[in-house]
Amino acid sequence: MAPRLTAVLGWLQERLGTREQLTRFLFRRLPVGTTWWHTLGSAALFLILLQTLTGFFLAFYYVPSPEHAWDSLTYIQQEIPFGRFVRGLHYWGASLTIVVVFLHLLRVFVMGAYKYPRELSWVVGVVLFLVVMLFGFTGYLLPWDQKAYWATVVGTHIAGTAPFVGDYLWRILQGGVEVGTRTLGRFYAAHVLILPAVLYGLILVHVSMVVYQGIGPTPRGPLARLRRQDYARLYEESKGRGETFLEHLVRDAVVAFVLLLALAWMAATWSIPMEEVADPTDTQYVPRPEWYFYFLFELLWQFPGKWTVVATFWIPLAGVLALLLLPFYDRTSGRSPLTRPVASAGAALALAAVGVLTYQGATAPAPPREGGAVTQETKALPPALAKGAAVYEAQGCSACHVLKGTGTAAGPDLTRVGARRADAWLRRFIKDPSAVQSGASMPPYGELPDEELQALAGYLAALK
Amino acid sequence: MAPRLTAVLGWLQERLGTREQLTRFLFRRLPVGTTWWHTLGSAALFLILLQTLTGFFLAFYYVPSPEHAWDSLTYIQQEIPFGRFVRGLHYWGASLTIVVVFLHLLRVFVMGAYKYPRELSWVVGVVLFLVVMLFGFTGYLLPWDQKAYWATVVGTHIAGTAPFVGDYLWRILQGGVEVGTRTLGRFYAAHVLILPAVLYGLILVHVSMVVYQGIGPTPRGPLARLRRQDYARLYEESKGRGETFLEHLVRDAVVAFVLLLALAWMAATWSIPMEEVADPTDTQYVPRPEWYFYFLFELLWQFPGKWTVVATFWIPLAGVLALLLLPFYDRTSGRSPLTRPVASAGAALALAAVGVLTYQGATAPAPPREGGAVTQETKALPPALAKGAAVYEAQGCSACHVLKGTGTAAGPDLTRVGARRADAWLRRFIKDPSAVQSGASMPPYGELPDEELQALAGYLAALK
Amino acid sequence: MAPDPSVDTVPPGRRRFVAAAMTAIGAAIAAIVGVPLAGFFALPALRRSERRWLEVGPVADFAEGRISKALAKPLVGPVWPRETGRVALYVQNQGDGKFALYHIHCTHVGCPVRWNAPAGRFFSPCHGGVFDKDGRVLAGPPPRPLDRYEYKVEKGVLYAGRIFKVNDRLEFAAWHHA
Amino acid sequence: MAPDPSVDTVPPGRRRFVAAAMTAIGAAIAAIVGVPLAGFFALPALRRSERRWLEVGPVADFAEGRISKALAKPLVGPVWPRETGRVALYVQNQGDGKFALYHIHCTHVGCPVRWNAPAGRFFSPCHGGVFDKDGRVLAGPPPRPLDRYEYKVEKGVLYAGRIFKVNDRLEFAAWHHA
Repeated sequence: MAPRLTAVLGWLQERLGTREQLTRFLFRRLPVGTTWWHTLGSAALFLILLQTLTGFFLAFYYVPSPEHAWDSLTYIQQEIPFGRFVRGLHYWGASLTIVVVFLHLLRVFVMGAYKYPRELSWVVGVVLFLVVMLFGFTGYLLPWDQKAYWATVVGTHIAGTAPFVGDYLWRILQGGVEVGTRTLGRFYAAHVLILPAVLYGLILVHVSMVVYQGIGPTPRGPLARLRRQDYARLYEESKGRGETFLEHLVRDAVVAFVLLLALAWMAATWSIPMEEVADPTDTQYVPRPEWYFYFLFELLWQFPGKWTVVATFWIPLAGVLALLLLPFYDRTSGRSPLTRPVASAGAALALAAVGVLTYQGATAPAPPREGGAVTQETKALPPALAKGAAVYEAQGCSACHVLKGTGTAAGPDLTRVGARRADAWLRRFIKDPSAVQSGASMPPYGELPDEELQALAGYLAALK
Repeated sequence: MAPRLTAVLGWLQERLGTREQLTRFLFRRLPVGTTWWHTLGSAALFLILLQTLTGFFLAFYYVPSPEHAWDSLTYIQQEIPFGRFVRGLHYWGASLTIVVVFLHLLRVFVMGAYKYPRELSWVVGVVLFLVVMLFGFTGYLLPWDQKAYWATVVGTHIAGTAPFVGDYLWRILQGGVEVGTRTLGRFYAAHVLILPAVLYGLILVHVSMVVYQGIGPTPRGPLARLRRQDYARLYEESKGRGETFLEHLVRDAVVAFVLLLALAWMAATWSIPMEEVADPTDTQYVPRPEWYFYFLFELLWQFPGKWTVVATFWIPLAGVLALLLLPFYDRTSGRSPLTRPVASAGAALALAAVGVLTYQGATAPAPPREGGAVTQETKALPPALAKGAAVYEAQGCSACHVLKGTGTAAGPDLTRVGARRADAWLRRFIKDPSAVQSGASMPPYGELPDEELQALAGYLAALK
Repeated sequence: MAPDPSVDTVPPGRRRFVAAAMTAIGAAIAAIVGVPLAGFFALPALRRSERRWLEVGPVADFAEGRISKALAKPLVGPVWPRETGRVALYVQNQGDGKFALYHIHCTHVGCPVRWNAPAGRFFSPCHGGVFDKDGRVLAGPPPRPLDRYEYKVEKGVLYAGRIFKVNDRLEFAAWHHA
Repeated sequence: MAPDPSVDTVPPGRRRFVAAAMTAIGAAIAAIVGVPLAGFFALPALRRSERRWLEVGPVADFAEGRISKALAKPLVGPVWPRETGRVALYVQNQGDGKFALYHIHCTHVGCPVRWNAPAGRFFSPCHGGVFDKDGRVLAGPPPRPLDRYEYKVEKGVLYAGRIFKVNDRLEFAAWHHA
C-alpha cells in the first residue's frame, strides 16, 4: 500500500477503530456453500437504491396534482433529455424489484433461513415485502391516466371492504369520498416520503441483523438439520472454512450489473403503456390492475356477493399472517425443504394458486366492447346471422360471455356453443335460464322480442 | 421485571446480543461534568425529526407548481384542520433548528470538542450545518409568494457570481435562465428528497462517531488541556466517575420538551408572513432574504462593483473552509477557550461581524416607496416645503437616502440634514456632487429645473 | 474507547425515575405533536358534509321512463382546488316527478357500470355484474344494488346530494360514507 | 456469533482481483446510470435556444424618446407547462427605428429595477444601484450596465430575443447565459 494511504488509515484507526469495523463488516467470514442464490438480498437492495435514485430525479419535474400529473409526465417523456429512459428505469425497475424481492423471500424459505436464530429477520423481511407492494400500489396512481385512476378506484374499494374499519380506511386512503386531488397528494407523499422512510428504516434493521448473525447457510451437510444447541458451533465451524464477505461481494456486484443491463435494455427498447388522462366520468373504461395484483383481482371471481370480503380481506390477511408467523408455527428442525414436507407443500400450493391466478389475469380475454359496437367480421356475415350478431352486441352479452377472445368470462365461453347446444334449446334457455337449468345464474331475457330471440339463437347455434 | 418480559429479553439476547447492544448505547458511561450544554446536539436532532414529520404531513396537500403552490398552501392554512398550526410548527421550527444547530456548533467550539480524537465529527458537523442552511434556502421558495420568488432570484444571482462555474451553477440551480416551474420542481425535490437523504446519512455517521468515541468532555480538571498520549487514559478515568447516557437522556428529553412547548406556542399564536402570489413582472417589489441570510445580504454593501464576488463567494468560501479545517490548523493542546486565545478571538470576531450584519439587516429602514408616492405627512406641509417634498419623492431620492426611517441607506441619512448643511450648499451639491465634495458617489442632478432644485434644497434645509 | 460493559450499574431507583420521566415526557411530546397531525391527516377525509348539492341539469332533459347518463356541474369553492371534478351519474326519470340517480361505480369493487338501453340493464365489465333498471343485482358478484344519490328538484332543475346504499328491496340502507 | 477478526486472511492476489472487479463493475454501473441522470437533470437547464422571440407589442405603443415598461406575451408550447410566464421588460424607443430593451433585474444581485421618469433614472431598491436611461451605472454597487434583449421589428411589431450583457461603453459583452 502507498505510504500516504497507510498514514491515513492509521489516523482513522487511532480515532475510530476502522480496522475492527472493516473486519466486522467487509472481511467477515461466510459459511461454506454460500451460493449465487445468496445474492438475491443484495440484488433487491441494489434495485431499491436504483428506484430511489431514479425516483429522486423524476421528482424534479413531476407535479402531483390532477391538473398537471399527466402533463408533467408527458413533459418528462417528450421534452426532457433521457426522460423516456429514466422513467423506463423506474417503471420496469418497479416490476423487477417486486420479482427479485419475492425470489429472495422464496430463497430464504427454501433454505429454511427463517428458522433459529433468524426468526426476526424473516418477520422484518415479510414486512419489507409488503412495503414494496405498497410502493407499487401508491406509485401506480401517479401518472394519473385512465389505468391509474380506475385501478386506484378498485384498490380503494377493495380496502373499503375490510370489516369494521373498511369505511374509514377507504376514506382515509382517498382523502375523502372519491379518488381526486387529495388522493393523489396522499399517494405521492406516501410513495416518496412515508414509505421510503419506513423502507430504509427496516432495511437498516434487516441488514444489521444479517451482518450480526451472518448469512443463512445453504442447508447441506451438518447444517441441513439443526437443533438450537448445536447451531452456534456448527455455524462457526462452517464459517472457518468459508470465504469472506468481500469475495462474495463480487457475486453481488455481477448480479447487480446484469440486472442493470437487463433493466437498461428494457428502458431503452420497451415502450411504457400510457393511456389518456384520467376521466372519472368515463363509463366505458375497463379497469385492470398491475400484474402483481392480478391474483387478487382474479380471486374475486371465486367469492361473489356477500363473500367478496373473503377474497378482499380474509384471504390476504391469512396469507400475510401465514408468512409473518411462519418461523413460529413451523417448529420442525429441518432446513432443507424436503425435511419439512408440510411447510413446503403448503408453500408450493399457495405459490401454484397465486401463479394460476396471475396467469389467468395475464391471459384474460379482451374486455367487452361498448354496447352495440358491430365489428367488421359481423358485417361480413349472411344477413340472418348478422342480425343475431347485432342482437348479441346490442344486448351486451359480452359483459358476461367470451366470444372469440372478447368479453368477460363470467358465464360460459360461447365461441363454439353451437357444437354443444341446439337452436331450440338456446331459445328456451335465453328466455328463462333457470327454468331450463336449475341454478343457472344468467338473468332471464323474457322481454326480448321473439324475432330478436330467434336471430340470436340462430347466430349462437351456428357458432361451431 | 415481569417474568414474561424477562423471557422475551432472553429470547432476543440469545439471537441478537441485545444486552451488549444496549450496554454499548444506552448504558454507556459519560465523562464527569456532562452538562445541559451537551443536550444541544440531541435538541438539534429532535428538531430535525420534528421538521421531517411536519414536512411529511404538509406534503400530503402541497403541490409544487407555480400554478398551485401558493393556492395549495392557502388551502392548507384555511381549509385543513390544524393547517395553520402544522405549517407554523414547520415554519418556526426551521428558524429554531438553525439557531439550535448553530448553538451546538458554538458549544463544541467553546469546549474544544473539535480536537483529537473528534476532528472528523467536527467536519461532518460543519457539513450538516451547511445542509441545514440549504434546507432554509430551498424551503424558502416553496410558498411561491413574492418574498419567496424574489429572495430566490437574489439567491441564484449570488450563486451565479461564483468564478468560472457561476453561470452554470446559476442555470442548474434555476433549471433554466429564470426562476420558474423547473426551479420550483428542483427546489422541492431537493428540499424533500435529496437534502433529507444527505442529512440523515450524515447524521448517522455523526451520531455513530459520538457513540463510538463518547461525548466531548467539559474542559475542566485534567481534561482541560490534553496531549494525545494521555487522552484515552484520562477520558476513561473521567467516564469511570460519570453518569450513564440513560441518565443524561432525561436532560435531552426535558430540553426537547421545552423546545416543543416554545414551538407550539409560536405556531399557535404567531401568524406566518405570507405575501401575494409571486409576480415575476412586478418592478415595485423590494426583495429581502430570511433573517439567517441577512449577514450575506448586508455584506454586499461593503463590496460594490467588481468586488461583489468577494462578498458573494470568497468570504463565504473562506468562512466555510475556516470552519471545516479548524481542527487541522488549530494545533494548540488547550481545550478550554482561554487556553487558545487565537482561535477564540478569531471566532469572537467572526461571530461579532455576523451578529452586527444580522442586526443591520433586521433593523434596515423601510424600503423606498414607489416613485412619486406622496405621504399624508407631506400633504400637511406648508406649500413651499410640500413642493420640495414632492420633488424628493418624484426624483426617487429615497432609493439612496433614508428619511424618517424610509429609504435605502446607500447615501447619508437625510432626516436631520438641515442641521448639518445650509440651503445654498445643498443646492450646489445636488447639481454636481463631486464638484463640491471630491469622491462623492452621488450622481449629479444637473438636469433638474432650477425651480425644483430650489424647492428640494429648501425642503432638505428645513429638516432639522 | 472500547465499550464499557456497565449495564445494571445504574441503581434501580434511579432507573425507575429515568423510565418514568422519559415515559411522561415522551407521552406529552407524542400528544402535542400527534393530535394535530392526526387531525390534519384524517379529518379532511372524514368530513361529513363536504359535498353539497350538485346541479345535474333541467328536469326536461330527462325523458320519462328512460335512463340516461348525466354530468353534474362542478362545485366552485373559494380556495384551491376551487372546482370539484365533474361527476357522472345515471338518471332515471320514474314519472310523477320521481327520479332515481345511480352512482356509476359497481358495488362490487368499483368498476364503472354501463347502461345498456336495448337490454335495459347495467353491466359491469370487470367480473360480470348485472343490474336491472332499478339497480337490483340480476347476476354476478355485486353484494348490493347500485348506490344512489339523494335528489331534489328546484325551479325545474335536478340536483344530486349525498350518496346512499340501498338494500335488496331498494330501501335506504346506509349513507355511502358514515 | 462474535465478529470474526479475520482481516488480512484474504490472500493479496485474490484481494487485488476483488478490488479490480468491484472497481470495474462499479464504474460501469455508475456510467450507465450516471450519464442519463446527469443529462436528465442538467441538460434542460443548459439548453441554449429554449426561448425564441417574445412578442412585446406594436411599435406604435412606444413613444419616441421615452422608456416604458412592457409585458411580453407568453410563448405557447405543445406540452406542459404550455405557456411560459409573462416577461416584463423596459423598452426605450431611441428613434430611427432603434430600440433598447432592458432586463428588469439589477446586475448586482437581481433585485427588480424601477424606472423613474422624472429623474430619468433606473433605481434598484436593494443596495442603492442607480442606472441612467441608457442603462449605465451612475452609482452604487452594480458591476455592469443593465442587461438587454436582442430585438427585431416585424410588420410593426416589436419582438424580444435573447438576453445579453453590455460593457461600460454599451457594446455587446456576452450572452446573458453561455
